[in-house]
Amino acid sequence: MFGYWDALYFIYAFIIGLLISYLLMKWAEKASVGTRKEGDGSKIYISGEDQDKVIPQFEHLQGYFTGRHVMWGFIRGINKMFLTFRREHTGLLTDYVSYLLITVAIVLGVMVIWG
Amino acid sequence: MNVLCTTVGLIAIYLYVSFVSLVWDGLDRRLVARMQRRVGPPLLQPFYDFLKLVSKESIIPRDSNKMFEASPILALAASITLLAYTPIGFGPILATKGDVLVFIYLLALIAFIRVIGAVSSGSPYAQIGAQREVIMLASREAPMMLGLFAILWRLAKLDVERPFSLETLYQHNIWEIGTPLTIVGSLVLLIVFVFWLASEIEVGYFNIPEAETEVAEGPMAEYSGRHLALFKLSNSLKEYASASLVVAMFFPWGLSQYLGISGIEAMLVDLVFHTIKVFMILFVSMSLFRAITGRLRVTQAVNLFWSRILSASIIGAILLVIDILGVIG
Amino acid sequence: MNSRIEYWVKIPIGPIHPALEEPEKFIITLDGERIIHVDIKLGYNLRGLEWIAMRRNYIQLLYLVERICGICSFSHNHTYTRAVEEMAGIEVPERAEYIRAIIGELERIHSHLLNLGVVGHAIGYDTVLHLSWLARERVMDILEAIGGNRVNYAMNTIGGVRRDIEEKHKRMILEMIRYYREEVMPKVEEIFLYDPTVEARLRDAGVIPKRIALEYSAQGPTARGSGIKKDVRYNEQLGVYPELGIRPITPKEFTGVIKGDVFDRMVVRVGELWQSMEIIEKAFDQMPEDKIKTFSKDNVALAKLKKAEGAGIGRYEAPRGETIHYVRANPGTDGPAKWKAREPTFPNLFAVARALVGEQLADVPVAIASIDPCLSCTDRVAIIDSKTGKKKVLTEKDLLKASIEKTKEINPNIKAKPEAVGGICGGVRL
Amino acid sequence: MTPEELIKRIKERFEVEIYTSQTKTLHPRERIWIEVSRNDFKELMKYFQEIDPHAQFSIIIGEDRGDHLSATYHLELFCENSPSLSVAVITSCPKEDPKIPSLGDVFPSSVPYERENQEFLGIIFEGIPDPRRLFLPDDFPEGIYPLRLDEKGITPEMVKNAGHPYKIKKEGSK
Repeated sequence: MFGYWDALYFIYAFIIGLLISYLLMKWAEKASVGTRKEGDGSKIYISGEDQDKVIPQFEHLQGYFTGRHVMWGFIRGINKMFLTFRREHTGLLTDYVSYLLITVAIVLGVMVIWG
Repeated sequence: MNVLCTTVGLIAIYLYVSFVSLVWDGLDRRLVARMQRRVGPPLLQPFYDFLKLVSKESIIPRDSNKMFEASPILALAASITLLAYTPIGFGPILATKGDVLVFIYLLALIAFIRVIGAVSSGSPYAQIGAQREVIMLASREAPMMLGLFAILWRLAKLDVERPFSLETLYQHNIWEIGTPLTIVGSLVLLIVFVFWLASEIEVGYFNIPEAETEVAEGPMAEYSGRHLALFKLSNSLKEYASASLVVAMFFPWGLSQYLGISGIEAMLVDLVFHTIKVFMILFVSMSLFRAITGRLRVTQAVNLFWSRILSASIIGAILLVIDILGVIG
Repeated sequence: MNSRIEYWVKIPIGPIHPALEEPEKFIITLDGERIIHVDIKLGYNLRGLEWIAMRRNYIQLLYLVERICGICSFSHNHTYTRAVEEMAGIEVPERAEYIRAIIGELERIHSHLLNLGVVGHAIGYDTVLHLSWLARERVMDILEAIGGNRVNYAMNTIGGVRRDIEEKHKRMILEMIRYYREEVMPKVEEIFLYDPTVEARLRDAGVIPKRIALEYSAQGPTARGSGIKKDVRYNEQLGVYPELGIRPITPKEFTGVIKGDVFDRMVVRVGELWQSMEIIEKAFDQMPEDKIKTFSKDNVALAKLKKAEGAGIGRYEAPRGETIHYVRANPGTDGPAKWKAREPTFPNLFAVARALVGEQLADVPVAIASIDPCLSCTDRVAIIDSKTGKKKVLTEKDLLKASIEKTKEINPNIKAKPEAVGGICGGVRL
Repeated sequence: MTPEELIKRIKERFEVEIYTSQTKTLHPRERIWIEVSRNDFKELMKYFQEIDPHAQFSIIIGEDRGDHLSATYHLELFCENSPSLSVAVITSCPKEDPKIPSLGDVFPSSVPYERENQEFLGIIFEGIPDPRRLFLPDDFPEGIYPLRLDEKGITPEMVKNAGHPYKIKKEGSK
C-alpha cells in the first residue's frame, strides 16, 4: 500500500521499533522507583530458598543447565513417529533400494497420469 | 515522501494497536470472568497494570547477563516491526512480494527473544519454560506454514500482481473461488489456524511454557517492573498481529467498498471493522478456549500438533492442490 | 547416588511455589522433564503443637487441636474427642453421634469441593476452580449458620457436641442437598468423568498402584482410588456410621476400572460427595431426640478426666483419609501426659512421591493436589527456629523487627511504624 | 480373625503382655495393646506381616516416660474388613541406650515416622535406611530433642511466646 519493500525497509522498520521501545524503556526508567541490581532482592527465585546458602542437595546449582534436555518434550511427544522412522532405518541396502524403487514408481505414475 | 509516509503510518498503527490490544486484554479478562461467574477486573485493567508495572522497581537478578535487560526492548521492537507486515483491514504497510516470510520470521523471532531473555535470567524455572517454548515453537510452525502457503499458493493462481504477499489476501479471498473442495479445505485450515492462534498466544491447552503452577510463569519468572511491562505489551501486540493474520486469511472483507468511500476514511473504517473481526476470532481462540480447557502436558501438545493438526493441515493443503490440478473432475 | 546424577537437573518445588498451598519442599531430579527421583523435606510450618499440648488441659487442647488445620478442623476435633472418650470410657449420647456424623459429612462435602477446584487449578483449568468454589460457598454458609464460623466451628466437646441441630438448620441442609443434587453434581460429574482436558491430564498421571498404596499405607481417597476398600468409618464401625450404611467408595462403581491415577482419586471424591449427601439425609431420618452431651459443664468433664488412666486411640476418616489421635492420661492432673496426632497427608505424601518417579514435571502439581495435601496438619511438631552455634529464638517481636529492618533497607523513606499485636503465631493462637 | 484368635496366636509364639480395651460406643470397638521387649519386637512385627501381608502401618508414638523411652506402633490388620483389627504394639528402650530396631525393611511406610521420632526424641532406630532429618531445620542444634522431658529437651530460655495464652507481655508493660 505504502511503498516497496526491500531489506533496507525491514531494517528501517526495525530501527523505528527499537527506537520506540528504547524510548519507552527510558521513560519507564525515569517514571519508576528505580532498578535493583544488588542486595538480597536480586537473588533468583528458587522456590523460596536462599541462593547464597548451601541448600542441601543443591550444591551444584550453578551452571547445571545442559543443552541436551531442551528437546526432550519434543522427542517424547513425537516418539511414535520417531520410532517408526528408526524402524525403517534397517541399514540393509535392499531396503533402501526398495524405498527408492517405490518412490520412483510413484513419481512415474503421477507423470503418466497427468501426461 | 514514501519513507515519511511509512514512518508516520507505522507509528500511528503502533499506537492504535497497542491501545486496542490492551483493551482486548481487558475485555478478555472480563469475558472469561463472566464465564467463570466472577465479576472480573475493570475494562482498563491492562492499562493500569502496565502503568503500575512501569512505575515499579525493576529487579535484575545478579546471575543474569546483558541479554536479560536487552530482550524486552528487542521483543517490543520485533513486535512493532511485525505490525508493519501485518494485514490490518488493508494490505501491510510494507507489503511486497513474499512478505509472508518476514511475518513468520518475526513471529518466531519474538518467541526466540523471549527464550533468550529467559535463559539469560539464570533461573531454573525460566530455563524449563524456555525449553518448553522452543518445543512449542518447533511444533506449531509446521502446520501453520503449510496451511498459509497452501492458501497463498491457491490465491497466487488467480492472477495477482504480487504472489505470496499478504496483500493478496485483500485482492482475492479463498471463499470466492467457490468450488466445494476449496471450501472444505479452507474450513479444515480454519480449524488448524484457530488452534495455531491459541498456541501462539499460549492459552488453554497450550499455556505450557508459562504454566503458573508448574514452573512459576516459566520464561517470565524473573522479570519484573518495566521489563515485564514491555514484554506484556509485546505479547499483546503479537496477539493482535497473529489474530490479524487469521482474519485476513479467512475473513478479509472490508466495509469500505459497500459504503462507497475511499482514501483515508476507507482505511479507518476498514481498520475498525478489522479490529472487530480480530476481537471475534480472539474471543473464540482465546477467551472461550481458555475458559473451557486446561493445560496439556508438553508431550501431549507436541503430539497433538504433529499427529492431528499437521495432518489436518496436510489434508487441507491436499484438497486445495487437488482443486487446482483438477485430478478429480 | 552415582556420579551421573550430577548432570541431571534438580528442581526444588517448594517451600514457596505456586503449585503448593502450604510450605514444604519436593526436591525433584529431572532428566528432560521426566522425574527420576523425588525427595521430601517437611517442617516449614512447625508450630510445636505436641509440645504445647503437654502444657494444656483436655478442654484447652480441644481448641488447639481444632486449629491444626482449617479445612479438616472438625475431623481433628472429632478424632481427639474420640481418643479422650476411649481413654476415660465416656459414653456419648446417640443424638450427639448423629450430629457429629452430619457435621462431619458437611465438612467432607466442602473439603472435596475445594479439592476438585484445586486440582482444576493445578492443570490450568481455572473455570473448574471458580465454579466448584462457588458451589462450595453454599455448604460453608450452612456450616456458618450452625457453628458460627466458616471454619473452626467447634462443634465437638468431650462426651458430645456443643450445639444442637435445630429444625431450621435441618431445612437449610435439606435445601442445600437438593441444590447440590440437581445443579452442582451433574456439572461436577460432567467435568470429572467426561471432560477431555481432565481426562487427558488426570488419566495415567501420578499412578499409585495397589501394591505401592498398601506398602506405603496410603489413606483415604488415595487408597480407595487405588482399589483398597479402606474407610475408617467402615473398618472401625465408628459411631452410628454402620446404621447410616457406610461403605468404601472405589472408582470401580463409576468407571469400571481401577488404575490408581489422579483421575481415579477424583472419581472417588465425586462418589463420596454423593455418599455424604445420602448419609446426611439418612441421619436426619434416624436421629432420635436425646440430650447432646454427657457433661453439662466443661469442669465436670475435667473432674471426671482427672481420674482417668491409660491411653486411648481415636480414629476417624477425615476427608483426606484416616486421622489418628493418641492421648495418654496423666492421672491426677487435668491434662494429658502425651497427645499425638497423625494426619493422612503424611503417608500419602510419601506414597505420591514414590508414584511420581517416571512421570513428567507437569504432573507434579496435579499429583500433589490430588492427595489434597494438608501440610499444616503434617508439620505440627517442633517449636523453635534456631541458628547454628548460638541459640536464637525468633519471637513475633523479633520477626517484626527483622521485617522492619528489611523494609527500611529496601526503601528508607517508609515512615510507618507497625506494632506487635501479640498472640498469633504461625496460624495458632498461642 | 477375631481379636481373641489373634491374641492366642501371638501368645503361642511370643512372651508378651497383652490386654484389650473397649470403647463404650454403639458398636464397641476392641483394641489390642501388646507390650513387647525390643529384642522380640522385630520378630513380632514380621509375624504380623505373616498373618496379614497387607497389614497397614499407621503411626509411631514416641514418648518420654521419665526413666525410659517408649514407642507405640499402631497397626491395622485386615484393613478391608469391618471391623478390622486395631493393634497397638508398645516397645521401650532405656534412656542411656535408646535403640530400637528399624522397621524399614518390614513396613517401608514406617521410615518417615522413625525419622520423626529420631529427631524429636532421640530414639536411634538401628538399620534405618534414611536417617536424615525430616521436620527440624538442618541447622537445628545437635543433641537437642524437643519432645524429651529431661535435660536433653528444650530449655526454658529457648522458648518464647509459646507459653500460656495470657502470659504474653506487651511491649513497654512490666
